[in-house]
Amino acid sequence: MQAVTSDGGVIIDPAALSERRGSPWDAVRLARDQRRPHSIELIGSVFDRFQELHGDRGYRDDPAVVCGIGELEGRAVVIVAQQKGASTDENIERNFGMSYPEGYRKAIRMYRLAERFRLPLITLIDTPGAYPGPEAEERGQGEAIAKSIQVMSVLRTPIIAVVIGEGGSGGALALGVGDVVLMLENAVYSVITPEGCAAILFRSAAEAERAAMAMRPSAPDLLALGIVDGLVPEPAGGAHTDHIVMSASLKRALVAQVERLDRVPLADLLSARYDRFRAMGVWVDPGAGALAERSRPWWRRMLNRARL
Amino acid sequence: MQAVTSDGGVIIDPAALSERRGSPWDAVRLARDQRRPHSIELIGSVFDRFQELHGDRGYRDDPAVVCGIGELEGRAVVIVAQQKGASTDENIERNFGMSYPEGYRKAIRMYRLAERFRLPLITLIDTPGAYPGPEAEERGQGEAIAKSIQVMSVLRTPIIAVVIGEGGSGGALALGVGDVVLMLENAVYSVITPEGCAAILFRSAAEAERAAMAMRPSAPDLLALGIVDGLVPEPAGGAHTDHIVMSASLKRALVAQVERLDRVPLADLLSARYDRFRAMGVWVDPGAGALAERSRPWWRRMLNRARL
Amino acid sequence: MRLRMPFRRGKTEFPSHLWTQCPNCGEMLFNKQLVRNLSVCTKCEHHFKLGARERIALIVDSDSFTERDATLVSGDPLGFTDSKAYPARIIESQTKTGERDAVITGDASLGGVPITLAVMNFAFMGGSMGGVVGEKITRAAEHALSARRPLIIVSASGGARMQEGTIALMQLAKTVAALTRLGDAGLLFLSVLTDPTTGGVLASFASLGDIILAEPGALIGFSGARVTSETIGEKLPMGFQRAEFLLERGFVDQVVPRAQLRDRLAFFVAACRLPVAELRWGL
Amino acid sequence: MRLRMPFRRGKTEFPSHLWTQCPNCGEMLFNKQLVRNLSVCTKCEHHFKLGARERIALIVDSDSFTERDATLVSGDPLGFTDSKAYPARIIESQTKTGERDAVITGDASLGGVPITLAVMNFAFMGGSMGGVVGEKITRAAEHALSARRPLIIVSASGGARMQEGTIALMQLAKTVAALTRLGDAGLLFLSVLTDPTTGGVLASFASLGDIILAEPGALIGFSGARVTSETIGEKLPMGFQRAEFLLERGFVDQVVPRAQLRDRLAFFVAACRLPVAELRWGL
Ligand SMILES: [Zn+2]
Ligand SMILES: [Zn+2]
Repeated sequence: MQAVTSDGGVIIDPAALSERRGSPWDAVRLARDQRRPHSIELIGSVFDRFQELHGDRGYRDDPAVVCGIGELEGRAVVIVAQQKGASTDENIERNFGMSYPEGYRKAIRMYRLAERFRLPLITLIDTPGAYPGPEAEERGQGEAIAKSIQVMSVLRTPIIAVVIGEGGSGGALALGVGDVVLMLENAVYSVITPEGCAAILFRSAAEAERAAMAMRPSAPDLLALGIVDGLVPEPAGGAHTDHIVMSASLKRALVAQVERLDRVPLADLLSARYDRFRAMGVWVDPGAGALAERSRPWWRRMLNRARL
Repeated sequence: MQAVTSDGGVIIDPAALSERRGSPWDAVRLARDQRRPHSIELIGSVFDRFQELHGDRGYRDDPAVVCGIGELEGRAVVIVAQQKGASTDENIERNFGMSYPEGYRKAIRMYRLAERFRLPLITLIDTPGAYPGPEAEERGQGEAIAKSIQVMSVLRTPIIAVVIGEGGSGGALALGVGDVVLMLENAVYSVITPEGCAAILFRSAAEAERAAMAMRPSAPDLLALGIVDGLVPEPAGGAHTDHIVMSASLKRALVAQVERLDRVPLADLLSARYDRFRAMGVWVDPGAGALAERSRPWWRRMLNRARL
Repeated sequence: MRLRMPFRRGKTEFPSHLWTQCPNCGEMLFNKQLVRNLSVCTKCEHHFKLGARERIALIVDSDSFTERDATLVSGDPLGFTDSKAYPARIIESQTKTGERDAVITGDASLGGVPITLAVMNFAFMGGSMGGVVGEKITRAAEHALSARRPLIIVSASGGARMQEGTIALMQLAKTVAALTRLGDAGLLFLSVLTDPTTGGVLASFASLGDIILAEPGALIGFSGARVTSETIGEKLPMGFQRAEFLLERGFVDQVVPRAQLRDRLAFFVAACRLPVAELRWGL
Repeated sequence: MRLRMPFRRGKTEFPSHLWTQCPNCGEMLFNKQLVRNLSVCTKCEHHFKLGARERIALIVDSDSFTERDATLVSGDPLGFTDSKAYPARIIESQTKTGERDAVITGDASLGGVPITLAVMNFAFMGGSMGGVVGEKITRAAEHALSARRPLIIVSASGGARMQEGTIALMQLAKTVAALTRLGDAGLLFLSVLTDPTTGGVLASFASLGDIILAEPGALIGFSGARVTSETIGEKLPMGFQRAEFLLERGFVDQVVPRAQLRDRLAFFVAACRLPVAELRWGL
């Protein structure tokens, strides 16, 4: 936590991170470490008086998604989080953090609750991906993720998304359309699991390590690519070595971001959120006569404005 | 069809109906007559180029509810209808017109489609009630009906609801929150089936006839009570005796109502819809010092205004 | 129709016996102790039905409740008669319960926050919703809207009141419309489902809470379990239509033991308050 | 990165053989007749995959299509290499298909109504969505919004393009946000799902059509059937993830045979047009 930091201890300068990095595959293994603090534990230590809310009002309460209202330094917020287990039993109960469609539909209900009362929305992302079983397909896994992304993209309240462990594919992005998107320092966030990528592109799941190298899912890389806006520092040995320090670090980051976003007028917030994701993607347009420029990272503009 | 009529041949004066009435029980039997034209047939003859749309985007396409877009004299409208069968086979396929929650959720999706493109919404009601099976309960029959009522109550497009046969309980009202609510002359609309009422209050389902007498579910009674705004005339022997004449009568009524509602500004429409249902209910308030007055039937005010 | 009858307030569910047997575990419970335990069985935690006045006392800050629309009584729009005329049934229920109809509404404070409250009374004609319940709930919602207060409705109802026919059915639309305006203005609606909440009440306002709480073991369903069972010709699974079943199925946010209900409601009321500057019609 | 290569337009799926065997019924089909039948098997009505240019010709009024953003080509943000470097794969696909990436966008008219259209090309790297597809779809939606046109997207995709890593994943959010603005302004978005529509495309814009049509037999699902099958260790039921299955499950409005697609789209485009006076931002 000695790195260059902005408010709330969030690391926003990729350069400050160069000497701290292991390999992408180390990052994947660390992000999946079962000893890391998971959502329920973090919620318990970061928020006061958390009250869990249940159900999608349509089919089932999905235990892989934990939602509710809590207080962050006295400010009521809505929390939507993916829950992996810290044990095999809990993993079975929580389906290893893989939601069914009803999990995303529960999340959507909470988004709307946050919107109605202008409670800041905080999402904690930690999933290998959306559950790929046939029942999930039957109930519309694709539709549920799409709708969750859609509702977040125009939600009329501030959103802070944090990848706390494994951010797997569309199942993670369904909670990830934030005004600010943070990652814990050792979290990963990828379009497909390294194993999945390896199976398809490298013709062998055993090549997961090479796939991880190629996909660059680690937090420092994603900060450098502008996919995330900042990293939440972990204790020196990783989050699993000191849950208390990790919680304090996360809390400091969230408090700072909520305070910052609270100052942004809603219309600005929505247009900045649109611009944030609008700017993502790398392409060139020879027809337009010039290389398209990568737009300036969104968080820099946001930080500047919010500081005025 | 010799009765006093307003535009579109809709009967709005209960006095004009006195000599036309059978007993309430006759009305119930007639409304359930399997030979009556059902929704799909009426849709086919009233609307041009009907295209059915399917699915609730969450669980299942419910065949007891038929929805789509069609043209009414060249004007695109959204149609949401309950479908009973004209045969035993069709009744089994359509679950006797009794929807599951996903039927109401499909309806809600269509309401929102109508709203987005300001297409007038026309609902055709014909159901013994919402399906009372355990799977329907598990998927939230109560919630689905409540939500359907809610979405209709603030939907930003004109709504015309028509009870074409049996309007059974909350399962019917879920499609019944209209700016104008019509009934075919021999349709019924009740809070519970006469059989259900008899079983509870008269301690015997065999007393359904007495229960029907007591509940007054027939169209003329409901017109007199101000529950519905007008009756669509049926052929002399009843709708089942001449489907073609029946369709023409319904079409004339719908065309007239769509034209009328098209002239009402949206804000007025919404406040009139609120007032329409707000006025329903009979109570006295001795504490308020005077008998509460039944408010003037809503449709009279509406008709007067729209004619200006 | 002026009512002249001795209104008896504050009746409990266990007025005349020293002991009550728990219908769930069979334990014989000393009434005084049962009441002290909020009418919850001390052995198995079975939640007995609670009268509306007791419920209000349980929820709101003490002595903060002011009743509204207390004098509304039902009309008889259909001249309805089964084995008895509807007006006679009403008077019978009024005499039995000491209340004029199946819901009590009013203002109160909860954890110091001004709220509007509606509590249904199952003892009055099975908590059925006719014109009076519909009007009082609607007025409560409209009042909450104009006074910018959160609304709590505690439901206990067998459904719509058959004796008012299709007019009773229309109360579903009437109440829902009023509550929808409340919600669109950014005001909280907390729905509390108690034993039983069924039929037209579940199919209208009770299902539309921003947050829905239920009491342990409460029967909650659209169709009566008897009807459902007859429909499939089979016995229903254990716990079918109970609060815990609905929690699992995603229709209830929390199942809250009675002793924790006040604090839970107070938390949500305090948390879900739109900043005053943003109160408005429509989001 | 300037591209210099022979762009070959108008290639069909059956360029070099006189006969093609139907993978569904085994019938040997004469290619000329197959193309004349819109690449639908004359015996069993199996719908062969259709190239993007053929699809456009099939849908829009003849000669009405004007391509937009035709020159956009992909960057290589990660320096991605598997057995081959990503830029080399792109060039390979460009050479094979004669297209620059996996989607073609542009303006056209349909039944005389001006529309904007985006058609994906499965032949180009499995129709995968990277930065170019995301940008072109987003631009198409933004253009449709400013020009007040309905938008039709014909999907055919295996999902997000792995070679662009997490940036590819972000295209889901980017495209959805643009389409949501379109819808909030009261403009129609028709989504057409063709064989196959899976992964990140199904989990974003493809699922969000106001009306969703699918071609008969099209494979439509979030997870690959192989993954799903491995997850449960069992074989999947017949028809799993096919268009007809999704229709029954409520996720598709209609399954439309290819020969009827144009008329069907024209009907919806004509019907779902918000009166000009009411076009606005936000409902
Ligand atoms: Zn007990
Ligand atoms: Zn074939």
